[in-house]
Amino acid sequence: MAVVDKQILGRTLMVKLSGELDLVTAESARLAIDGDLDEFSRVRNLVFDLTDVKFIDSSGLGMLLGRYKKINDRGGRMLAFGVQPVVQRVLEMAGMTKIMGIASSLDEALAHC
Amino acid sequence: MAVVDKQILGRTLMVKLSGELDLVTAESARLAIDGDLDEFSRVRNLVFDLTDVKFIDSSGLGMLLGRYKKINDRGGRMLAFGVQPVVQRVLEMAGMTKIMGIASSLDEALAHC
Amino acid sequence: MDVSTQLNTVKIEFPSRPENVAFARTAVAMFAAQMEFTLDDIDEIKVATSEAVSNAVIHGYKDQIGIVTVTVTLHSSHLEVVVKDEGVGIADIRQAMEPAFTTDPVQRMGLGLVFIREYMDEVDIHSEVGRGTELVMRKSPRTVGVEPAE
Amino acid sequence: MDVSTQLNTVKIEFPSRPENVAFARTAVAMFAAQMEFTLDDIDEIKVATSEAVSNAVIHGYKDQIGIVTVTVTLHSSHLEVVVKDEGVGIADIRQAMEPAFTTDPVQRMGLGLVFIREYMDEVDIHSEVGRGTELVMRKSPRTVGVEPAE
Ligand SMILES: Nc1ncnc2c1ncn2[C@@H]1O[C@H](COP(=O)(O)OP(=O)(O)O)[C@@H](O)[C@H]1O
Ligand SMILES: Nc1ncnc2c1ncn2[C@@H]1O[C@H](COP(=O)(O)OP(=O)(O)O)[C@@H](O)[C@H]1O
Repeated sequence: MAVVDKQILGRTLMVKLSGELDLVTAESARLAIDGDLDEFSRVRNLVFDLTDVKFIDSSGLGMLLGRYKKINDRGGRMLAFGVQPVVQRVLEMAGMTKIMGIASSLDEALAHC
Repeated sequence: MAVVDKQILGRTLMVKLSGELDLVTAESARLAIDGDLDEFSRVRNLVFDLTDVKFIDSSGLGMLLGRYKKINDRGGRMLAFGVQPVVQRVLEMAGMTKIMGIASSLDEALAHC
Repeated sequence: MDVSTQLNTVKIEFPSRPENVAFARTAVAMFAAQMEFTLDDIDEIKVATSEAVSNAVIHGYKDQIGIVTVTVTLHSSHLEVVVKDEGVGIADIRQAMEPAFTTDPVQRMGLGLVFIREYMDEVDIHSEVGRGTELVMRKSPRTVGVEPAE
Repeated sequence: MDVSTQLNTVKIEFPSRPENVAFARTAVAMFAAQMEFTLDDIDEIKVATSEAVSNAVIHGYKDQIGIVTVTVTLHSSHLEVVVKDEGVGIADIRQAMEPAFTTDPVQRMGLGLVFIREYMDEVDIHSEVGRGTELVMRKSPRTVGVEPAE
């Protein structure tokens, strides 16, 4: 499982992912996150803890982009912290860092929500 | 390379091995150790630091047994310390622990030389 | 498999199950580590392999299970990774290569081949509709250039 | 390769170079990790695979380079690892199985097949002199037995 922890703080859903984010794990993360977004309509923002994510490919990116669209539709913000260099490069190449805020810590991420 | 460090202390050759001890790395360890045994005829004892050895198969065991024979011919002792459980099980199964002393630290190993 | 030369090579064959994508990219990265690649290079090879094998699984075989073959060969100056499926094939390779082009816009971003071209030095696609697709990727270790050629 | 059933399987083919033994055992361990094996079990599978592939390299092909094929299949209740070479073959399989028997007493201990039998649940050897050897190894995850059968 890619999602190792989920928590809702006010209007922000925090999701901790772990391992390698590819077509298998992205799909399981998508299901877990969308389940919460459907259930808790008060959630506006999404914060990813990517500290333990060591790999991401375009399937993983697709999952992030899909969640961004949902959050954007709700007028919220999406951020990530703990982004490893190898993941950062892929996010940048795909232009993902232009729409998803990159924070250096959970506190910084929450401050932007 | 399997041999990451070698040191001679009096009549004892200390060899630190690392990684996986199989047919490739056992051969490179054999060459390195036998080179020293040939060069330094005063060496009687052999102490292996196996702290960083995470795998051993019968090729690795063969290397240890061959060195034991040389040391035994010189009237010396052979010991190992830092033996990981996975390595310990293979050594025991092959009866290697009956001829090679297992110490809990370098000091304990040297005390038996 | 040609073993007459001094090159090392491995061929890996598996059914097109999504869970084998992780196995394939890790195995390729492990084999590639025999060459003088930097860790960044290895990460790039891993991403490119992941994209290529995901494409064989998702697009090549769609809802069916077929065989994916990954061949890794160490040449003197470069690594070659070939990912082959016997799936539906690609009708228009030029279009498939375009950034953001995908035949599955609901689920996919059309970035797989973009990543592959970005991370590998050379990419060739051979494909025939109804017969399958072969993706050939090459990458050389970055020459550090500390020693001049003799 | 049979993909008609729900089993997962991988076939790995490589030249009999010593450096490929490490690749093969790591790949097999990685694939085996899809089943509910303990870490100890995985270590044992790794040792057994290392012995079998080393035998193909050292004994099967001696000083020549030939192809080694390793096939890993996940069955519902057990893992199967098949290591195949097209090398010299074994004249007397019973003798080869004996502890401490080796045709290379200077360098080898004759413990490879002992380890394989100790660490795997079942071992079959098919061999023909001049044609090659196929070693079939099977192992089931240890049933933990915390829950009674319903
Ligand atoms: N192995 C393949 N078999 C069939 N079609 C493929 C294959 N690889 C790529 N394609 C086609 O090329 C398109 C673009 O691929 P890609 O850039 O990887 O993006 P994505 O996977 O996100 O669709 C795919 O949508 C698909 O139509
Ligand atoms: N793949 C093989 N091809 C040919 N002979 C083999 C093969 N595997 C094993 N043997 C024979 O069986 C003997 C015993 O093997 P093993 O128990 O692994 O010990 P060792 O490798 O130390 O000799 C070998 O010495 C060899 O003669």
